[in-house]
Amino acid sequence: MADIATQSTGAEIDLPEAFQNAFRWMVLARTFEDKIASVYRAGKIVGGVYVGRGQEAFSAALAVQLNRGKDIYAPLIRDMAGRAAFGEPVIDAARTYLGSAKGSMRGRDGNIHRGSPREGVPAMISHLGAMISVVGGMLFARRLRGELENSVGAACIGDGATSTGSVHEALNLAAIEKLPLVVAIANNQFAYSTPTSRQFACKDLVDRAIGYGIEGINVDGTDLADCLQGFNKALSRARSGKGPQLVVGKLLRLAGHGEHDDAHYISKQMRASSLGKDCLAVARKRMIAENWGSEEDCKVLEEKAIEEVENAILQASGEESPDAYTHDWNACFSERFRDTQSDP
Amino acid sequence: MADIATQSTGAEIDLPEAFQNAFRWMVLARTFEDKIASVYRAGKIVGGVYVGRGQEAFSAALAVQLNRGKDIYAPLIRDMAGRAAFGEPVIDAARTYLGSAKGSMRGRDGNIHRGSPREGVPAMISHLGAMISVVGGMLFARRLRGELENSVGAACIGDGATSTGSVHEALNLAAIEKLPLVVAIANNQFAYSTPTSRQFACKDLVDRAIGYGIEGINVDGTDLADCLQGFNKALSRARSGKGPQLVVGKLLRLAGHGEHDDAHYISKQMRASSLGKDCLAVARKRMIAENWGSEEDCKVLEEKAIEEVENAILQASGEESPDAYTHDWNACFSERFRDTQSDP
Amino acid sequence: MSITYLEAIRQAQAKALADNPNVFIYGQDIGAFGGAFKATKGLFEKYPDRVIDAPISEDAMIGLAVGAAIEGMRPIIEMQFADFSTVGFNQIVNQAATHYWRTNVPCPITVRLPSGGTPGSGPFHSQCMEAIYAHYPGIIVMTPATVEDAYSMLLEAIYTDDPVIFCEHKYLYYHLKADSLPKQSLPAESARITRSGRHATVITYSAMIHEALLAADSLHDDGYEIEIVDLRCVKPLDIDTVLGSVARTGRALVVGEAFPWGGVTAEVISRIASEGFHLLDAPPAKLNARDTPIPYHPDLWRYHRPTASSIKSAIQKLLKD
Amino acid sequence: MSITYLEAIRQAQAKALADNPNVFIYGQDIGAFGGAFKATKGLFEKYPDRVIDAPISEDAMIGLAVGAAIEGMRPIIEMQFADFSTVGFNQIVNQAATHYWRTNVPCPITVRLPSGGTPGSGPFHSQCMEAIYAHYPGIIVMTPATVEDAYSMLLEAIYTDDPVIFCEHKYLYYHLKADSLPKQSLPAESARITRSGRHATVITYSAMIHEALLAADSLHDDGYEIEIVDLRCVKPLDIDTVLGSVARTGRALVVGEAFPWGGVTAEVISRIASEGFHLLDAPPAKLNARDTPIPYHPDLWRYHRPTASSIKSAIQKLLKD
Ligand SMILES: Cc1ncc(C[n+]2csc(CCOP(=O)(O)OP(=O)(O)O)c2C)c(N)n1
Ligand SMILES: Cc1ncc(C[n+]2csc(CCOP(=O)(O)OP(=O)(O)O)c2C)c(N)n1
Ligand SMILES: [Mg+2]
Ligand SMILES: [Mg+2]
Repeated sequence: MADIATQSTGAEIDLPEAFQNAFRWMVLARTFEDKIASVYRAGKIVGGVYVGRGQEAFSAALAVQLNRGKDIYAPLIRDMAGRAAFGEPVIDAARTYLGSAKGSMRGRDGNIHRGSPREGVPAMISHLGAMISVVGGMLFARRLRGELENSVGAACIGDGATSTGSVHEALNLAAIEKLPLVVAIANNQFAYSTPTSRQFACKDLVDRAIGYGIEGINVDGTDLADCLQGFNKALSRARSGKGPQLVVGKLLRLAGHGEHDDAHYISKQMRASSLGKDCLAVARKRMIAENWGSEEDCKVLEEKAIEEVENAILQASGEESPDAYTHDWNACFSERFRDTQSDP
Repeated sequence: MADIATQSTGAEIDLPEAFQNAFRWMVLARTFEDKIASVYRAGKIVGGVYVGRGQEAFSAALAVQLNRGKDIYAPLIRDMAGRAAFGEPVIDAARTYLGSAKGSMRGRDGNIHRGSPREGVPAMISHLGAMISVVGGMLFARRLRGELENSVGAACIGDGATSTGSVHEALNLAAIEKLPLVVAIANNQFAYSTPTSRQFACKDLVDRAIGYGIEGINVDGTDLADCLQGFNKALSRARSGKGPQLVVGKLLRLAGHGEHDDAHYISKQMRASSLGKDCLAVARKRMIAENWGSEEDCKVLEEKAIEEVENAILQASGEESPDAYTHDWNACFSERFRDTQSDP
Repeated sequence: MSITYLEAIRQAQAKALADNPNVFIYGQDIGAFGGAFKATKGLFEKYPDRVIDAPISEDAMIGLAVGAAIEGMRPIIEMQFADFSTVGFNQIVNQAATHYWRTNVPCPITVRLPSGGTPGSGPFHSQCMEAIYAHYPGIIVMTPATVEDAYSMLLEAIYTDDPVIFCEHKYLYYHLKADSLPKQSLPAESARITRSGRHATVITYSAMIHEALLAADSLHDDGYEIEIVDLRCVKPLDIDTVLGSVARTGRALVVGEAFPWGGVTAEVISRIASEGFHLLDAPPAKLNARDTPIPYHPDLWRYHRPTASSIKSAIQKLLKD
Repeated sequence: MSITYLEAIRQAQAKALADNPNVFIYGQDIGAFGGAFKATKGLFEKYPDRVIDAPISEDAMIGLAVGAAIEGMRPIIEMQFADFSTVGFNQIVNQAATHYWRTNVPCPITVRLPSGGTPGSGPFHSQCMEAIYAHYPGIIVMTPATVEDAYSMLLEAIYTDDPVIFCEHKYLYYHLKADSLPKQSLPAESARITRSGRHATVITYSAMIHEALLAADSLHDDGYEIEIVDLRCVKPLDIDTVLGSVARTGRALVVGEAFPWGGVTAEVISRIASEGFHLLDAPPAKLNARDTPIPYHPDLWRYHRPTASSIKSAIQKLLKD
């Protein structure tokens, strides 16, 4: 971990525990996404499927150090692992993908567009960059009310999204307000098909931090331990009032942009490079090598994950779709401000 | 001049010549703006008046090193000096403020919203930050057509505008494309009434440069010689293919945001600090001290400026307003795409 | 005592801040400076934590408001000019407007847009954006035309559990005065018969109400009684009040200061034509600004937007149809 | 040979690139990848300098296009989805749209918006934004409904000296096929009578043309002949063709896939009501999507937008009026 900031105020992390914990969600995420991708290929999903293959360590390492009910977590499209770690039930992912009326989005939105804002998980809109200021606003509100205590907000984003004005405005605003915001940039080398060389010209995205007057940390996104430690630092700093933190993880998207995309534009060399390491395989090896879990433990975990995922998919598939006729077609909460315009 | 970049590729500047040249435009700008402010106070201007008092050195130092007909110059609201230096006739400023139909904006737009895009001066829209990508596009077009040669584009902006997503996207895009773009940030300590502490949290705005992978230079905005030298470096680098350059000038707005504003929120201490020095007085003193011009020369210059400004105001005041009845009320150039909707 | 439209807006905010600790105001130069138009003057001194200067970041400002609203706050965002809300457009129409429908969590934000033309303001400080926001599901758009409405509707906006775009008209800021602020008021969603008449109805809102009133006054001298409906809220539209009036007069002119293609005038006419066709004795007419950017020069500007005199001509034409 | 609507768009761009060295395309993933929808497939290989991948910066993308246009280029900007143009909104409506009027220098940019709903696309990949842009002076908005129009109108857009918002419908990309590309075509500013009839006119555009055609087919079996007008360009509106048709049928239904408040349908009805009132034998009717964000679930989506069957019902109602 190349830590460009000078000092850490982090409470020491219990690495074995955090590692085991994160690993579990990584396995669950990978299992779910492999499954949902196969359901997609079988033609049973309407719309797209977006997976976080290769990004599970970076995603889980952040969320596993957050507390549901206290912290805020704004995942993006490749954060199945983080979502699970933050307490999103797998069944909700299955329901949202499969269009069950029981999903948190009730069929109104799909796939990775899910969340439960009241539980600290804003539901992403597609427009990249737009969620960071929302997390900022949540923190801002808590502080205004004196309810912030030492909670933090974490927002996930990709390398490509750093080109949006939205990310800039949100980071700058958070820095001015010194909000306890951790922004996790998963630099997976591509924005859809576009390589980072067509997205920014700085040597390292972490160099953005100084321009906001915030702290920045680089981590090896393929290495769960490094991710855990980097986020631990960032989170402790944020919790202790040091303002926004930028954490950049270097890794490679080990999948297409969506399951419709074969990612032919990712070169063999890049796949074979150290960026292309599969964080899950690396973590599994480390688990066993460090004796934080046995081969057997891993297998049990993997089998349990398969079972959980299969059950969730089965259950969600069997659930009813939303019914257009009985559906509540009102975009406004306030009844008195509903238009009298007759329905089509 | 604190030059955070490592090396200069600049051709040496002929300081006395550049200084005299810039000084002349500074005097003209100050004279015009003092006059237009008094016309405003006399109630003879509809709309606002925005002046560049205290920023003339920074503004002129850039434009005096640009070539009309070859380079692009996108001034903002406090760039009367730069505009004049780039060849905008004073009469056009007078006409635009006074609403003469003969002004470049023909009464359609007013005050500092003027330009002549075909001559390399885009006409600013009010939305801050929006002009930088336009300059980028002009450069991009020239390069595509093989007509760029070693011309540059310069865009002016304030400290407050750096908070816009627009500025971020434009700088980032220019860096990716390695465009010969010089962005001049006049850090005059305030955005309207808002101090920089509520606008950004970085130590220095020049720290943004590294995050775009571009070069950055700080200059003392109250010191014409430093401004000239700083822009000289930036411009030579840009002309020689080194990509976008950021030049930050530290100075103080020696006026209200507009002439309606008494700027009571600027503290006495700040006014008395070195930021609050009047660049024009400083430059005049230096001129004489260095023997680049005599006291007498300065007086002649000042008198000529007064005459030029008085004539321009007189002329513009006497000119006809646009006539609504004979005016061409078509927002589209293409006749065949004009709406048949009858006029009100 | 005499209270301006602007002062009404200031006082509504003062009251909301006093009554409800969840209310805060966020905008450029609205703190110690009191805002570009002084709509928040003195509020920072009383509520320094809740009257907060924002950076020039309209996108993030709206994003922040949405986040705060999710947490139960009732943010008021002041745009320095309506025209600059284009920069926060995405967050308004895609983040705020869809929030309740998507997540079941209401998003009670109020975005104040100092709107409309004044002489010399030019293309980027004069716009009327009500139609742009009204097009999107999930947004309420208010366009008060009186001092009393500025006050009571802003309070309603703040306490509404949906995003409200509050179009306050800059021309009315100082021009319009009332004796006192209302204790009671017509609900924001109801249109008002501002003036009753029987020969024709002019349906309009915001600053154009006052131009229409002048036109009606002038036609009164010619023996015509013109009814004027103030829409007050353009989304939702109180079409019942509109149709009630058209039923009485048989003639409808819809006036708007915004650009002519689409917008409030088109929506109102289309609703009248669809739902009240048989009430009409003549084709419904509309009058808008011209189809160009808003000119800076006062001589052009006066000819660009509808005025008492162009409204009068349009009514005269309508009466002849 | 059979050519899809998408292929027509690709070929129009290929032709423009080949014919005019001032044309270039800028957009996300449009280079070697050929675009999210493959609308630029193979073009980068032939014109590597003029088919350029953009960062995720819609604001700067439009700004760049305006700057290039000032210098005499004819940029085509591909938005990955129409919905993301909200981020470039300010540069479109305030920079590009006002440029000619303010400076006398035309701004020939074409912004391609992959628009409209397809099953499963949800609230942010399905929007129809034509009305938003059409509201602003200085913008031309094209909404082609056929393969031939996609081709010829895109070429016209590229060669038009004003900003053109080109709304290409994603549902039609693969669904619609033609035998060949047109050599000649109706000018883009003219509406077209797509089907002639005499009992009622359905006025619509883009994907809804095809739903209307199905509805008309089905009503044909019941003995009704429904005329269908394809607006093609929604700004400016070819109101003469619309009124000509309404003069023949006496009945008008205006259909749009966009949100119901305001928009193209309201504008068309208001124009018919104002300018063609006496041609009408029945109140003009409109049919739009529902007033909520566009739902992801296909079962909800089908009920959200107008379909052949809801159009049929609306026509039946209109015929009874
Ligand atoms: C404002 C905006 N423009 C374009 C898109 C279309 N889009 C969706 S994902 C994507 C690539 C994102 O790349 P990155 O931020 O690196 O995230 P990754 O997919 O690599 O995780 C693009 C261009 C969008 N969602 N929002
Ligand atoms: C997007 C946008 N938001 C708000 C405004 C209103 N506004 C005009 S000038 C200004 C302050 C600009 O400050 P700065 O960039 O520092 O320039 P300065 O006036 O100090 O030269 C503001 C907020 C604007 N023009 N554009
Ligand atoms: Mg990426
Ligand atoms: Mg400033």
